[in-house]
Amino acid sequence: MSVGTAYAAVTHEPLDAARLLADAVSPADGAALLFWGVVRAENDGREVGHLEYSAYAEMAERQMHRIAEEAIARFGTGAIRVVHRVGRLEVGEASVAIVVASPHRGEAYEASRYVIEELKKRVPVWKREGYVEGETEWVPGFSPEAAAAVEGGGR
Amino acid sequence: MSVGTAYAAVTHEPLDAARLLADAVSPADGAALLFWGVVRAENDGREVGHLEYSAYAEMAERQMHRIAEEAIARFGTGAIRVVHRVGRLEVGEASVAIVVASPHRGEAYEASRYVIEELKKRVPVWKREGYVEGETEWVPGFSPEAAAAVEGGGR
Amino acid sequence: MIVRSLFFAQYRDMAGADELAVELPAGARVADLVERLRADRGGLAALPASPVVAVNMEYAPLGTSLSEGDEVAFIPPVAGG
Amino acid sequence: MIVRSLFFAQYRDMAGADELAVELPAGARVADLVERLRADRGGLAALPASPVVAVNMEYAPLGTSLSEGDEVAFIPPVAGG
Repeated sequence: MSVGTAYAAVTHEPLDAARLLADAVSPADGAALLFWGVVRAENDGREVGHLEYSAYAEMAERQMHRIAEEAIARFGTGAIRVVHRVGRLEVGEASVAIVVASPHRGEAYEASRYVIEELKKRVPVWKREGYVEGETEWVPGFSPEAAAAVEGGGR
Repeated sequence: MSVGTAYAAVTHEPLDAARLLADAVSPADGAALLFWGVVRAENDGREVGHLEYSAYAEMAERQMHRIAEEAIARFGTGAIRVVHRVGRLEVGEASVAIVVASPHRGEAYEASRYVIEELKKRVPVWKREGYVEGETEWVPGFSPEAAAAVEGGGR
Repeated sequence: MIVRSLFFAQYRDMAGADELAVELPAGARVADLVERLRADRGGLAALPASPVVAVNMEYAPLGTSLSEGDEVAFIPPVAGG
Repeated sequence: MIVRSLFFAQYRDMAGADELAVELPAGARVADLVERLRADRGGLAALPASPVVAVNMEYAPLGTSLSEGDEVAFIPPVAGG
């Protein structure tokens, strides 16, 4: 079993896929999997022009780091890097990037999926949709379960 | 269900993750998943210095294109791009990149996994390992099943 | 004692501020802070009776005891990714 | 008729060439080409009796009939990715 390191950040800068891959992959790895979340032009039937992401940045970094560590321990992958962007994003821009490097690919798929699902449940990030017709609206999200999150964090 | 397009290529050039993502993602997509296969420093206990990839390039492109089309039809994803590099690759360099763009992430994970597993079974690419101690050796692979491949191609 | 209350997204819109310093009696719990905010402030009357909170950046139940200088964040449903 | 035989990886090492043009009687099948190669050539004697082949870039069974100008590729176990 490999022992990768976890890295997490919240940033205003555009995400750099090549850089994230280069920083994650070590000589022991045979594969890396990059999850690249992007802003869609449509949500629930409404035409989206842009999204405004905001975060409780310090807590979000701490939560993402913990989720990455959980995934490394659980699936035995190499390094995992999670970066969430905040601020105004246009359609097609990346909001989140998750790189999982791994000696073997099966573990990379499982770990990647784990990180994005947990991120969506537990990480304090919010988004407001700006519709093409002019309004904005907070996007409904997941309500983190205090007890479950504390338990998950203790694993 | 989305109708993405398939693209496949064999190239001598280094793979460009950012370019592949940009070319795959359309405004309908909410996520893209990039599988990034890299040369490991070790295989079956021997220390690897580099790999030499070769391909039956025209047939490999045709097979990869077909696998991408199968995945789009089967999982309803957006565009899928598959690029395999050939020639001499050093440890840490990427040999294969698979980008699956998709309105929803679940389908992207399934399609990505399908493409890499089928690629390893059916696409005429070979690699010779160059060991640090100096020898080279063909890496044992999968024997494509003529009947199964023909059936798969007809889907 | 004084605790810092942080508000995000919809809750920030309700509070009309990112942050409020709230004075509470010693031994107060998160639930007491919630009650105070819902009673005191016009906008925060709309805060749920049992909101999700984080104390010092960890999710915490409403029964959690607070200490001087604690940072209590009110976390509306999250929508990252 | 003449068919083109292509060799890759280990099979290329055996053949000592990327490609050989082989003359076969009309109506010959892939199996006939395999038999001919295994009999004719020093290195290709080591070719498996039932190798995986592609005819005109599609995997094809050994019973496949060949035509003038067909491209028959001998495909050792593949190791892409």
